[in-house]
Amino acid sequence: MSIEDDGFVIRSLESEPGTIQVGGELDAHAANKLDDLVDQLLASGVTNLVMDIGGLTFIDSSGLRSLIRARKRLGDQPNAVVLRDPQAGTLRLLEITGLTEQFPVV
Amino acid sequence: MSIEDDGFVIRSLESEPGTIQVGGELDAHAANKLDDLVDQLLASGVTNLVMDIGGLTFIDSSGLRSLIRARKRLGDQPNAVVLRDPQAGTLRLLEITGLTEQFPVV
Amino acid sequence: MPDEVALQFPAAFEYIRLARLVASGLAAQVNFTLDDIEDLRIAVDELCSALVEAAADRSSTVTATFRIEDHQIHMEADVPTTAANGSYVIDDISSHILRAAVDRHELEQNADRLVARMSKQCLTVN
Amino acid sequence: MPDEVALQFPAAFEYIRLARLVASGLAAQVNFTLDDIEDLRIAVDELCSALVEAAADRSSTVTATFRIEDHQIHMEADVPTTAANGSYVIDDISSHILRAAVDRHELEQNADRLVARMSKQCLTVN
Ligand SMILES: Nc1ncnc2c1ncn2[C@@H]1O[C@H](COP(=O)(O)OP(=O)(O)O)[C@@H](O)[C@H]1O
Ligand SMILES: Nc1ncnc2c1ncn2[C@@H]1O[C@H](COP(=O)(O)OP(=O)(O)O)[C@@H](O)[C@H]1O
Repeated sequence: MSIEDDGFVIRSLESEPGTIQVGGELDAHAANKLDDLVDQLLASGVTNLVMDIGGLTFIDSSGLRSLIRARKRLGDQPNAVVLRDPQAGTLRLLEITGLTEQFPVV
Repeated sequence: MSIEDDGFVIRSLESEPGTIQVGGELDAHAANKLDDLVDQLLASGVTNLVMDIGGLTFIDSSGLRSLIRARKRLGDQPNAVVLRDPQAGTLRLLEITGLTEQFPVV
Repeated sequence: MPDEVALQFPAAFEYIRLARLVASGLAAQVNFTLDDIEDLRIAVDELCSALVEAAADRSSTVTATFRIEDHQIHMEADVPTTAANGSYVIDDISSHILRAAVDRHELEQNADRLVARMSKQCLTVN
Repeated sequence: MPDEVALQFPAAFEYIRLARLVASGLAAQVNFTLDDIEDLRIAVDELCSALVEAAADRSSTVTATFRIEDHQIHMEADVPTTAANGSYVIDDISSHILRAAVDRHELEQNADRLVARMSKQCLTVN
């Protein structure tokens, strides 16, 4: 599944179930779409999520809340939601908001 | 001399007197700066202008008027103002406005 | 009522790029093609430049309102100015560009303001 | 009076990127550094998102006004909404981001509208 827009792309990889590629700008509008995709994957039985965010150019508190929401739905286990390839801006935002511990980087 | 901005860059090349590099967006704001630079070069005795516009990403009627103005100041001779490396968008605009003949491409 | 987005800026040429930015941002959001976005950017630029040119000075405010309906984008923009300042006419060069870029455009001098309008039917990608 | 630029858009999340675009376009024009522009983009985004969240529905209009004075950029944004809709509070996450990104920010519920304000001192390049 893939949701695209001029501003962002959110795509679940067929080849790696549970991996979601998120690129572009993850603001409130895009975060709503991400929530929908996460719910679909959870309904299909996925128990861990890998967020492949190397292509993320912007993320705000709505984007972070969307990650927290996904983690909660997966029972808040330590590796419920892991981040692949986060860029400096994203790492800084996690740091500022005290969320670094909750989202291991792989 | 070089006038820069987030939107455009206008630069006269020391190594090639009479050559002006114009990059970015040549709108009315930038065209005013280009007029100033052209006047300086003319005052310094330049008799032909080469507009190196390979890096132009946008040009409007103000930009075209600035080229026409430069040509007039140089006595409207056929090679008064020549264009170096114009991109497709610029060529299309010259075509639409019937100015192709006035600005030879080198 | 369809959504409207409006930008207000001082009647000075350095702000016209913001009008181009908003127009192209809006058009990209509804997936108009790059060619249509490029045409839109230049038409918005030509009309807003005409308004800035016609304004008494930079303390006047240009208001540009964009509206998307189906596959059409409309802009209506204005600036306070009276015909006494000389009724504004678009020159041939700008006219040729506008005719090539959009389906309809006009400038209308009202009692106290100059109004520019344009509409363009656009294609979408995806 | 310093120049002001204002953007009006429907209270819907898909338009917030236009507010980011205008803020960064304006800041780039006065040569603010990329770091400052990035901070500004996120602060504008956080505050405008709060206003959209607080609005009754997308028929409400958000107005964001930007002003640059010396090396400071200010935004004042508002949306019509009453405290009866629940007075809006910025959560911890957004609060942390705003404190890191800008020098001052506030949300103020008036009788008929929620107002957001922010100011940031910026460095320039060149
Ligand atoms: N010159 C104009 N610029 C922008 N919008 C316009 C203009 N003229 C009309 N509109 C708007 O465009 C829509 C279609 O108008 P209409 O006159 O039926 O256009 P047409 O018949 O050429 O497609 C209407 O919503 C109207 O408000
Ligand atoms: N929260 C705010 N957001 C945006 N602009 C503001 C805010 N508070 C004040 N201003 C504007 O900023 C300028 C400086 O205000 P001032 O209260 O003297 O700030 P400070 O003393 O913190 O530098 C004034 O022009 C004022 O209108």
